[in-house]
Amino acid sequence: MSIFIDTSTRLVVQGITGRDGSFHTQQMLEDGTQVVAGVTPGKGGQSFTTDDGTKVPIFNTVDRAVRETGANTSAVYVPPPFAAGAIMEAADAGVALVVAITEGVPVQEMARAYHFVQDRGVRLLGPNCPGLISPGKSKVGIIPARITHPGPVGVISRSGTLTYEAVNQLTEAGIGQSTCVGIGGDPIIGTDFIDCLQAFKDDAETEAIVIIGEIGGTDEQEAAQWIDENLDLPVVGFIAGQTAPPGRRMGHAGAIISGSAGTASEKMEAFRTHGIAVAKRPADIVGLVQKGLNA
Amino acid sequence: MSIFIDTSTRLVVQGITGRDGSFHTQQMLEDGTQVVAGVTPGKGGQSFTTDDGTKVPIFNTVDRAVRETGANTSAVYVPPPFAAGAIMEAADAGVALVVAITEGVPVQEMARAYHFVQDRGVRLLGPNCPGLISPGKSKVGIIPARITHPGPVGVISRSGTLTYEAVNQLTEAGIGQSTCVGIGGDPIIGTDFIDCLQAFKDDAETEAIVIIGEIGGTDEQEAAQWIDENLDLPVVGFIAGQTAPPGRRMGHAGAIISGSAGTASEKMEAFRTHGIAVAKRPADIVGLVQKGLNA
Amino acid sequence: MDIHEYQAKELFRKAGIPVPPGEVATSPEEAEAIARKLGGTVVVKAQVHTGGRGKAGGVKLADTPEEVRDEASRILGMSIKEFTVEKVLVTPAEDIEHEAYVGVLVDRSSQAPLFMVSPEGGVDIEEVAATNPEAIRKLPVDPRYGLLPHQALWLADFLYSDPSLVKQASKIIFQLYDAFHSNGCSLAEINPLIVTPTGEVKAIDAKVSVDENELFRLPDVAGYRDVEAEPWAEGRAREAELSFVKLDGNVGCCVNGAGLAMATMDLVKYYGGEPANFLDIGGSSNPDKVVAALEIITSDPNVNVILFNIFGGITRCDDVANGIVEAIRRIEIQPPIVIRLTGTNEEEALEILEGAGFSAHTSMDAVVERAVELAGSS
Amino acid sequence: MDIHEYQAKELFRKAGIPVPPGEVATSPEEAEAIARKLGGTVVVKAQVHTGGRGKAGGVKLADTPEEVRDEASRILGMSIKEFTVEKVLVTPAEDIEHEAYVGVLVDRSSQAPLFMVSPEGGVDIEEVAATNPEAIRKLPVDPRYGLLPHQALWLADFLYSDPSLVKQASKIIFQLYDAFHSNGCSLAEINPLIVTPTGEVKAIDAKVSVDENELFRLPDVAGYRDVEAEPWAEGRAREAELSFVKLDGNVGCCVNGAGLAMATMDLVKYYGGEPANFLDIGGSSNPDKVVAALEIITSDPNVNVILFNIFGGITRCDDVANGIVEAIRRIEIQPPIVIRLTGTNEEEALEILEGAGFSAHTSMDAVVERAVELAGSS
Repeated sequence: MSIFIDTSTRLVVQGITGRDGSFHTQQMLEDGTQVVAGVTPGKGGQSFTTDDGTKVPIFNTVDRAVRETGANTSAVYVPPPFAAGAIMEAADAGVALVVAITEGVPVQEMARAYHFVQDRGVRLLGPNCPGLISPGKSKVGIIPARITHPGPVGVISRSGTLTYEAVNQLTEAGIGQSTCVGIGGDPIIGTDFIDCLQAFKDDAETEAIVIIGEIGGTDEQEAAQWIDENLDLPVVGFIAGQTAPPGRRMGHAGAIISGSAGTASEKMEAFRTHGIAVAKRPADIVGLVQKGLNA
Repeated sequence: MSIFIDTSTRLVVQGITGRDGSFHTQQMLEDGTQVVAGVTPGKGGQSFTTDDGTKVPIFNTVDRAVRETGANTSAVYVPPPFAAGAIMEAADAGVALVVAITEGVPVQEMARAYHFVQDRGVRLLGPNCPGLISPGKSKVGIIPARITHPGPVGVISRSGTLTYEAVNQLTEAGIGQSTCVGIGGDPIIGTDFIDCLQAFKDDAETEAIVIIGEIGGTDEQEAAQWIDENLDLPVVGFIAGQTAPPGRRMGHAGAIISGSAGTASEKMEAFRTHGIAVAKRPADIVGLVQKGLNA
Repeated sequence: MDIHEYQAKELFRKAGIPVPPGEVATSPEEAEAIARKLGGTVVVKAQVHTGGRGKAGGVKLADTPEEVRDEASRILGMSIKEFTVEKVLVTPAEDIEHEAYVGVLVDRSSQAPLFMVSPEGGVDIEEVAATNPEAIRKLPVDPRYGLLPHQALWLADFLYSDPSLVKQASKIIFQLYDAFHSNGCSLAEINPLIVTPTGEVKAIDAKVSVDENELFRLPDVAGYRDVEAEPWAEGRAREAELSFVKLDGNVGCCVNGAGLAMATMDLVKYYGGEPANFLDIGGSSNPDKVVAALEIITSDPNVNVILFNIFGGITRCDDVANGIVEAIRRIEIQPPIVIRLTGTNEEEALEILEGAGFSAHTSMDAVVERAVELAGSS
Repeated sequence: MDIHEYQAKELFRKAGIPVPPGEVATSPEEAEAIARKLGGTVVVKAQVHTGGRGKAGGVKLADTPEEVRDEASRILGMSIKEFTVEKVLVTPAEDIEHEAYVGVLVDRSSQAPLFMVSPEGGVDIEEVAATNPEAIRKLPVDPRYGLLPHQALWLADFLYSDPSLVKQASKIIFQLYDAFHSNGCSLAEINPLIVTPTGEVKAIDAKVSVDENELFRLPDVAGYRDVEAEPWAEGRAREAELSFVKLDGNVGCCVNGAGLAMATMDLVKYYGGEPANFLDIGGSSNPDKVVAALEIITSDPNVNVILFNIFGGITRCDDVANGIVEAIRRIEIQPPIVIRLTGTNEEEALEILEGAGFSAHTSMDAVVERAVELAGSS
């Protein structure tokens, strides 16, 4: 099993003819995702052709794409000014999951879009996230499939390349993953750590969890408490930004220590308090996961 | 028993110092309602005094009124430009029921306020309604208590004085009422026939129901079907506007036949089809209720 | 409040909707001058608050300024239903490749503004709804978000297949919602929305109703009220804050409460009579309102009996009685008056009326029967 | 993007918030002239993108235009943290009866704008939150409705008991939300919001941060960017679309991805070194970005080793390698460069680097250890 996506995932790519959309559509198809439709307003009726000649039909609206192809999941690669609108369009068209890759979505627009998808009971992942992959089943987003492998570990992270680092080490150590989820680095995101933890809890195949946080906010602290109260699986945590200065945004819009709140040390402390094994450096994650799986 | 209000109702009157608000606060107190607070921004700390010297404390905000007096119901008598805002304020302050008497609320503002109260799980009655009375227990709004009497009949109506006509006849015939509810004559209202029917169904004391509709919309048709499928009590129906011309608004903003939809005859037909006894004139209501109660 | 086509087009233009030029004229000479300015074939359109202008001969094509003058002189002053044409709109005739319908109104069942669009425009949308409902796409607009761009696109996508037309229509739909929302409308309609041979999408007719309750904050829109186009009785009723609708019978009705007023009309019919009007004096019991009501009712020459039906709740019966007495002092009233009063301060009211030579009923059925009887005998 | 106090006040004035007059000066003479125009006692306030101006001596009262000139000449050019003061705001001194705090920011946990108000203004709100949390009232604003009038009133009601003050503050709070929303802010703050002896409520300080992602549609606000006040490296990073934060160490870091960049800094520290910067070259692999990154890193004289840590996912390692080779051709780079490259097109990258005389690691720990070693030895 896996969370959020699996072999039944039928994907529509919003912004399929754009630079990022076309590149990653090709990648996702190569990685085995069923990309059934693309959307670019004004290009309905055309199709997107991959290097090996696979054709994906393009529609003017997500609604048409869903009705004509049975897509149940959407990936959003449209430029920032249109991303919040694209997310709402997908939610209105009746997909169950919207994965928003776009970075740089205006945050007040995102707040509105967040409520819109919530009102419609749709799951949103991101924005400003690498998406997710259930190795061997499906991938939505931009995580390199090559570094993943099917297995028992669930990975949740606020960061992209740092996740790849951790996942790569797991794979090289022979430890596969059930699903790797990048929840995104923005202040307002659709799916948080606890949503993922709940899903991993309900997933029979997941036997251990890696949670990769960073400075800013209190999501990690809340996740730690939730884990303590709700989860029996071994969990390994890592926090990036131990050396980050307060008041400066570290790349991600959400990665900022406000005053003295949201520091790496308070998050690591919360992990320890709630029984989560803390990796001091990325290289320590594998050992702690092995220990957890063998316990 | 009764629906929506009873002896535990603790009322805050919004617009208590206005012309309508002050008049009806006096009336409601005389009729036995527990009016525990009033709200007029800028007059917090003062109090409203009735002819017989009863004092009701005034607050600047509904929030303060609720926190300091335990009010659980609000009556809105503020002028139309501020009524939608007052409804939202009450919903935010945590009352369970908001009764909006004000006539002339801009309908697009009302659409927004409607969603606001729904989002907060608060019941709204009205706007442009006479309110409701559970005889002998509580009254919120402007229905004259004098013409009512406690008893087994639930009354629901889109109109004010027509309801009084019917209730008066019931009372004079010795048939009391559990609760009389005026749902209001506007196109967008918070509580509809079916909401009231459901509540009467759940009320052990209500043994028969009178439903008074009028031209415009399809609420009566939907109510008729609901009654057929869900309700075992005898129901008597009356529809006003059999002689109303199409396309003209008959007083109430919602009382208009659009094209050929929303006529009195289609509503009466729906009543008959679904087993509801139809009164041809108001004077026939009593006899049909008696027949229903004795059946 | 209904506004004229040329006013609705003004609102649409302000919102950015492409509307052909055009000006309004109150005389044939003015119409001719406008046509000369516009050049080419034009349409002369009667500006009245009612439908069916075309069938009534109130919309005419004219090729030359002289023809325009002739058509205008024929249309100006003509009667369409109960309305006299005081103004005509002169606007260029457009070549039409396709006609669609686009409208938004406040919808009771979705508790929200509801869009309706159809590729079958230029005809009555209710007819399309009845005969070919799948030719209409509907969308309730969540008032918490307003109309969203993808929703406008979704609606436009139902009208056309050509991407350029979809794009234009999507923008127009968005602008129409803006006009609807910012002008406090209860209805805003483009019918037809046309496609020209060169692929332009344009609004060539416009219909707008404004929510009267919004007018207090929209002075510009409130200024659109065409007092001249309004029958006298309706204007008087509006001033006095009464609800009034003229009907064809001879029993003048004066009632408190809209529901009771309708039920009273129905009961008149039940007893074999015909109501002359719907009139709700409202909850207040200001004697001036009663005076205004009697002025309005007696202005209808068909009325040969006046029926009062008052259920005193908030309305105090004695106030109404005083109003009746006051009205008789102020204006001459020919038809007989029959009165039913019950409820708050009923006894005081009966005393006042008796003092003025009236008797009053307390039963609704009895008074209506009596009124119908009097109407028939006079 | 932080904007200056005088710019924030401009936005607030546009939204209708009462803000005392005042103008900005870049020379003592200008400051003097402004003071002369304003008359009376004024405040001279350093305009810099950092807090703690007062403590640093960047805010001074002055009774006469001559004093203003003296204060301005002292403040202009002074350093507050890493910023040099280039501008001062000259504004009338106000008599203060009461100071409150009013602010709104985008809040992650409520996924919405969050208002915070406190009757204890004029001090750091975080301090109030820590020491006296019940002195703060908070309200998340539902973005589907925006701030509603009763909510503004509820917030204002927490600040004052006098109805006139509540009314004024309620209006200001409403206007502040308008300014926040329509200017795409992530933070908008009035601290203090004062009450004058005559009972007027006014904003005498203003702090605004704008969401960079909104600037594309807000040219006026985008124009507020004070390029002169921005350190060179930050401006260069912004132009090249890199995320860059200067730190105090000597290990220059160049990483792809924000999380990996932070983890790399942390690992430098873990191995006993000190990172000189946070730098994320992002997902793209444009060699120009690598060149810009190296320009920025080498502009810091403290840097004595440059550490690349690239995990190729979308980023192609060979592109980064080409960028490094290109940069070396274009600019002179003194410090040694150590490189870790793994992932997409790793082998091609290694070949390119070897061709230019570099070797590369594939382990993150190994490369960081080596970088720290080199930094310590130089």
